Amino acid sequence: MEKLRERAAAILADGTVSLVIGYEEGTKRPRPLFCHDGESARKLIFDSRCFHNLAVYLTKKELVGNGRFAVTATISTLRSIMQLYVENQLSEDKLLILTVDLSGTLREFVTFDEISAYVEQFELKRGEREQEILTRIEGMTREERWKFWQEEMSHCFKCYACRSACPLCYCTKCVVEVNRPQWINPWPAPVANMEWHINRAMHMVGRCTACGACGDACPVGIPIDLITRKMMEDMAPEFGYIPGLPVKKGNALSTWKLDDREQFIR
Amino acid sequence: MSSEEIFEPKIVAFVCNWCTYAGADLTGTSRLKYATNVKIVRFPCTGRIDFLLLLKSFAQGADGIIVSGCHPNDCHYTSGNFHARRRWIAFRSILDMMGVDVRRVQYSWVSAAEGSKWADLVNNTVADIRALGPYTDYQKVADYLEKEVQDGEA
Amino acid sequence: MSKIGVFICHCGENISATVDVERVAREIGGMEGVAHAIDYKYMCSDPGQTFIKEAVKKYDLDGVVVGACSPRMHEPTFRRACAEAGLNPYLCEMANLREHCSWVHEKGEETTEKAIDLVKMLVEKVKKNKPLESIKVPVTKRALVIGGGIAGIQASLDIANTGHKVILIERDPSIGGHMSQLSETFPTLDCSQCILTPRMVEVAQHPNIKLYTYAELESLEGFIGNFTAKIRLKAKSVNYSTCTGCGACIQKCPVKKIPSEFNAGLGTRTAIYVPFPQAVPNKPVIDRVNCNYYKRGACKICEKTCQVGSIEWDKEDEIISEEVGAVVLATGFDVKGTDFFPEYGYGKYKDVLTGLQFERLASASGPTFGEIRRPSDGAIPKKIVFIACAGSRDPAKGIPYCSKICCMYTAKHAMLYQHKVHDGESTVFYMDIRAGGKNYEEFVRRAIEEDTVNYVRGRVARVYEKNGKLIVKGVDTLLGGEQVEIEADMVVLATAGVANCGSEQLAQKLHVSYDPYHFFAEAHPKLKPVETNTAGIFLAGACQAPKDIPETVGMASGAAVKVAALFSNNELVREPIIAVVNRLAPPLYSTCVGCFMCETACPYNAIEHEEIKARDGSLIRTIARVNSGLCQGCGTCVAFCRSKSIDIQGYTNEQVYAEVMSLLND
Amino acid sequence: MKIGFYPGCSLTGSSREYNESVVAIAKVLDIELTEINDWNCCGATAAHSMNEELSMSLPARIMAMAEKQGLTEVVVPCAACYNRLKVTQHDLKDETKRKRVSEILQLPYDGSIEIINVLQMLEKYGAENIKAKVTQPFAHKVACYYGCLLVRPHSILQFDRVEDPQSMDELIKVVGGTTIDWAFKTECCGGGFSVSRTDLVAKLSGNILEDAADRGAEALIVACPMCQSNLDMRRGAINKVIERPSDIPVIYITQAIGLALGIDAEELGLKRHFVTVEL
Repeated sequence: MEKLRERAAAILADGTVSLVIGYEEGTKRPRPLFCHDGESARKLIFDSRCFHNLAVYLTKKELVGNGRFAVTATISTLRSIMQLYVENQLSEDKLLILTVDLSGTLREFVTFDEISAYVEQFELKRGEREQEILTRIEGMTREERWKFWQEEMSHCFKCYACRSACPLCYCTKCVVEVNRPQWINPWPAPVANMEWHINRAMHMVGRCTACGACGDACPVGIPIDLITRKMMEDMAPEFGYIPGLPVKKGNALSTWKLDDREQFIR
Repeated sequence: MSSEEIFEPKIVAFVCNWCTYAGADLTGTSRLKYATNVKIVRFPCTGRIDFLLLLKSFAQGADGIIVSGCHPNDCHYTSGNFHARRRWIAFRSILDMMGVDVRRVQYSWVSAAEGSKWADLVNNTVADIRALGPYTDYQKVADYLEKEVQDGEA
Repeated sequence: MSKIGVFICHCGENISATVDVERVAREIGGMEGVAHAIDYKYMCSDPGQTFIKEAVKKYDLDGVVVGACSPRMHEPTFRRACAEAGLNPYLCEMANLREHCSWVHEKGEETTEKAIDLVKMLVEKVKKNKPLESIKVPVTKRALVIGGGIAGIQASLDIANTGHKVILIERDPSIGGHMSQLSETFPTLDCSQCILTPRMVEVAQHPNIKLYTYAELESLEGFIGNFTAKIRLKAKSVNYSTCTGCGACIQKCPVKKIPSEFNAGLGTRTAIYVPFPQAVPNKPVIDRVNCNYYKRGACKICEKTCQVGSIEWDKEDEIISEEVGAVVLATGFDVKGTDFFPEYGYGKYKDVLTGLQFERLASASGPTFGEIRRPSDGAIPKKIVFIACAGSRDPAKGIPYCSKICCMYTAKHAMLYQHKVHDGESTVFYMDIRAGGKNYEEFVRRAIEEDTVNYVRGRVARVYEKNGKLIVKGVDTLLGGEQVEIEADMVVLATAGVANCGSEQLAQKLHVSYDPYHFFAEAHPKLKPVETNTAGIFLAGACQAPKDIPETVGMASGAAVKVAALFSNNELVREPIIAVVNRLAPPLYSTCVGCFMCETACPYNAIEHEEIKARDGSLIRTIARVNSGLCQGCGTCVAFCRSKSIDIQGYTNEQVYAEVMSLLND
Repeated sequence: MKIGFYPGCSLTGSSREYNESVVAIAKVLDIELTEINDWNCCGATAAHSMNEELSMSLPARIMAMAEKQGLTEVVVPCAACYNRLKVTQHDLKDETKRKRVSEILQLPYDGSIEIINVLQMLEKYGAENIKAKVTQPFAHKVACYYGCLLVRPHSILQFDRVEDPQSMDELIKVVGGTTIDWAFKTECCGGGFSVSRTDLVAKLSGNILEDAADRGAEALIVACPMCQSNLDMRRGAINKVIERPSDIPVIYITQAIGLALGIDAEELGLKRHFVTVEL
């Protein structure tokens, strides 16, 4: 961790980067920290309690500016960064990634391939919570699932925290703000909520890296991260990719195979 | 509706211009008869069909949906239907996860030469949806504000 | 508020018999935004169209819906009518009341109600329609012809003679292709080279034709009227501008034992070589694989013999770029080798030949100067067996199709043999004789009757060598399946015609589709035999399927006419049914965030990167842009775009959304 | 190596030596053969020329029994049995046929068992491993004769090159022999006509024998009891019809390998042949 601080301070000092995004101690738990000088870099921490997906800030021009900047990345953040590379939202020459691996040594990445090589070793597994809820849902009949989600959705008041927290929801104009036509009504209402979350999942096909940020962000605790999570788990084998490991060319929906399997087309 | 009178489902068909639309034309020229419940919306290609349209259809009271285009390898645009196929694979699994009744969406490949297949597809789908009954689950929650806006627009 | 005109057609009785057209017109008339609604017996008739034109003017309509037959039938008609009345044609839509309603339902309430719904749907759509201008793309009036066989030669000459420039590229050191290898041609038995070589020379001398031999297509970018072709000029190692083609180097080259491609492996050639005496251009290339210098770094005898110092040892492949407006694919075909046939000896018997090899034996310019002699011992075969359908029409061999030319050339071979070896005995094993074509059947009859060729209807099960003879075991199905065994001196297999090697890769470079056998696919089996699915790329000759010379030449001329027709316009006009990325005022510029998922999705590589720059030239954002020339309007990108930033004209989100809503709203 | 074993009728009768040699070399190569319990006739030519259901049910029962026994792979030395089992397995991919057959058998059948012939078994076992165990190289120039049933129909059996198979030649080379390149590898020997039309068999087998002899083969190597008996037992009749009567022996591939492995002729059943074997 010390090394991390030193390195951060150093690159800020010698002007390699103009900004380092990382974590600092918060009142309850670590919170994001934006260091513009070596001074603030001393506050940097990086441990297992740091779970905010900082990748969400990287696409915000007003925050990162036009210069080169650095970010301290967790595995989830790394996954997101890879996907953002794929979607041309980040350029390798603008970004320097710092992380501390399990052995406690400081590692740095720049390119997609470097990250990929590192992230590969970490398999994306269901946590206890996910396991518990998903097995419950998977055990339900269709009607029960419908009831389950209706109940959950009835709490959603469309604060769009899920959207803001998601590193991959970087559109300047979200579909709910498109009004010609108004595909999905922005206000909270049963069908509108349903449509919003189905739409989110569809937009995440082949993109979501299951960082769980959306779920953490939801103020009323709807397990929305599991919709995308489940989708991702189901699609991975279908389209032959590794969950949470983005591929450089083409996402699952914008590409296809001659022998894509399906049993429902008559 | 009282139980004894038979239920006439509302079904929208999203079809591509080159295969299924032409196929349905052939059904006509060959004077094959089918149920009036299905109404066709014409698209250049199945690749164009937005999943949101399917959602909106249910919200607007459709009891069933048909999505049909060119057989694999026959796509006028070479690969639109392959893209569509992937989209539907994903969409279907998400709908299922959310508890939406995926049996109400019938996907199919109907070529420009399969006039009779189109007639059968329509009749079978109508029968299936009739068996499933109206999709009140979804319509119940379809929200009133939206309706108002719709009427306002129309 | 919109002013839509609605016109319901009776189509004689076709619609009115089952649909209450008056009611449809009446109810639609009451619809919001509908200014005028009538029904009429024949809308497509002159008076019918006049109704529309007058209404457009009278009510100053801003949209028209015609409820009649399928738009696939009369959309152009009614759009033209609207255009003539001064209404943008793309503000006219059709409701399909015939094929999709009156013809498929019984007379009754529901049928009429469905008709009303269908018209309503289109009215709602038209309300959202926008005037569109058809797209114009410029045309580069130069053609690229790939392949210098008879197909490529014919196409090049025809195009060049219409006054347009042609670039002809050929993989081999000389043009001429398979036809130049043939001895005589059916059904006239005139010498192949005698009729071909003048054409080859004409190509070389034609002011409008630029010929690149020993060259291959590297890549093709762009779209109809605007292609950029990258061509690889393989290093010839000989400077053609100084080389006089004297041939001294060829005489002196020490490497003499290379099997000659031109002689189908029967003759030999040197390492520095001209494929055949009548080659065009008649100048040598060095085959670097076999040349001593390139193999061992020593020799250079050719250099010493060359009076004009034309040898260029360290010349490298060169890649040039040419702008063309159209491409003709004329890459021809290939034939299966004898090694494809285990039952006929897996190619291990010297005297089992392919038809093409026999052509070389029979050809005056061939390895035996036209004498039929056994490759094994040079003896003249007294008994010869021809096996038709060797591979062709044999699903087990993966070639279920008929190679078409074999019946004829086999008859020709037998005939030539009888003419050259008078005491010879020739037998043809065949499945059927397919001699469709002018004077073809007569030709085969001549072989059988005048030249006494013995035709046996049956397959050959096996050919094997025994004390210097080739034992041919077959069956005569016309004599009650009796087994036939012939001790032959030579066996000629009419091996199947197959797609040329590399055709699959070439097809992928050009984005043209190909069939399971890797022959290039025509756009329509009946009505578009020379077009491909990619606009601006045409087919000529056997690269589409095996065919004989007359057919090939005909097809080549056909392709040439297509090219000429394309070149007769300065610009191409296309339907504006294409995708567009929205553009907005700064600071947004567009809702496109440039994730370029559309780029990977597009089947036509029509998505380009557009850089939005500030006044000072600094890059603000990169967003997607649609190349209107490439876009074919499938709309796949539209369904992908998460922010709905890309939309397709004619089927916009607003239009389809309105349609769906109107259908279900009640 | 453990593997299921279906001898079939011939191997218990007319071609006992085939059975003996298979068992003998299996012992030396320590391949453990587990014979299928209560196996029955495969139906041979008779069944499938008369009654489809019967022709499928008989082999199906054999395989069902093997499944019941928990076998996953079964070696079938007799080419005819091998062919019948494979073909049945192929036919029973059809749902309705499979249903029908299992109701006839009153046995579950899922067709998962892998059916292989002796050559495949030895290939699996590995050329190197065989080579390692060779004590007296089989130094002879022989003609490998495959016959029809081992390689046809290729679409179903998917075994070797149908017109010019090589697997047996390879094995012979492995044990130190040389093989001739000849034309009759897969020509018919007359098969089931052995009894009813001996004249035909004499003619067909004659062609085979003659070509092999003419090309200097010291022996014919076979992997099919029917071919063996026709070429061996019918030698008298054959020699009457061919120009140059021949006394070259006809032995099983397993016998040839057995000799190379140093197993004695008696144990390999080489004394049972009609044409004396001196190799």
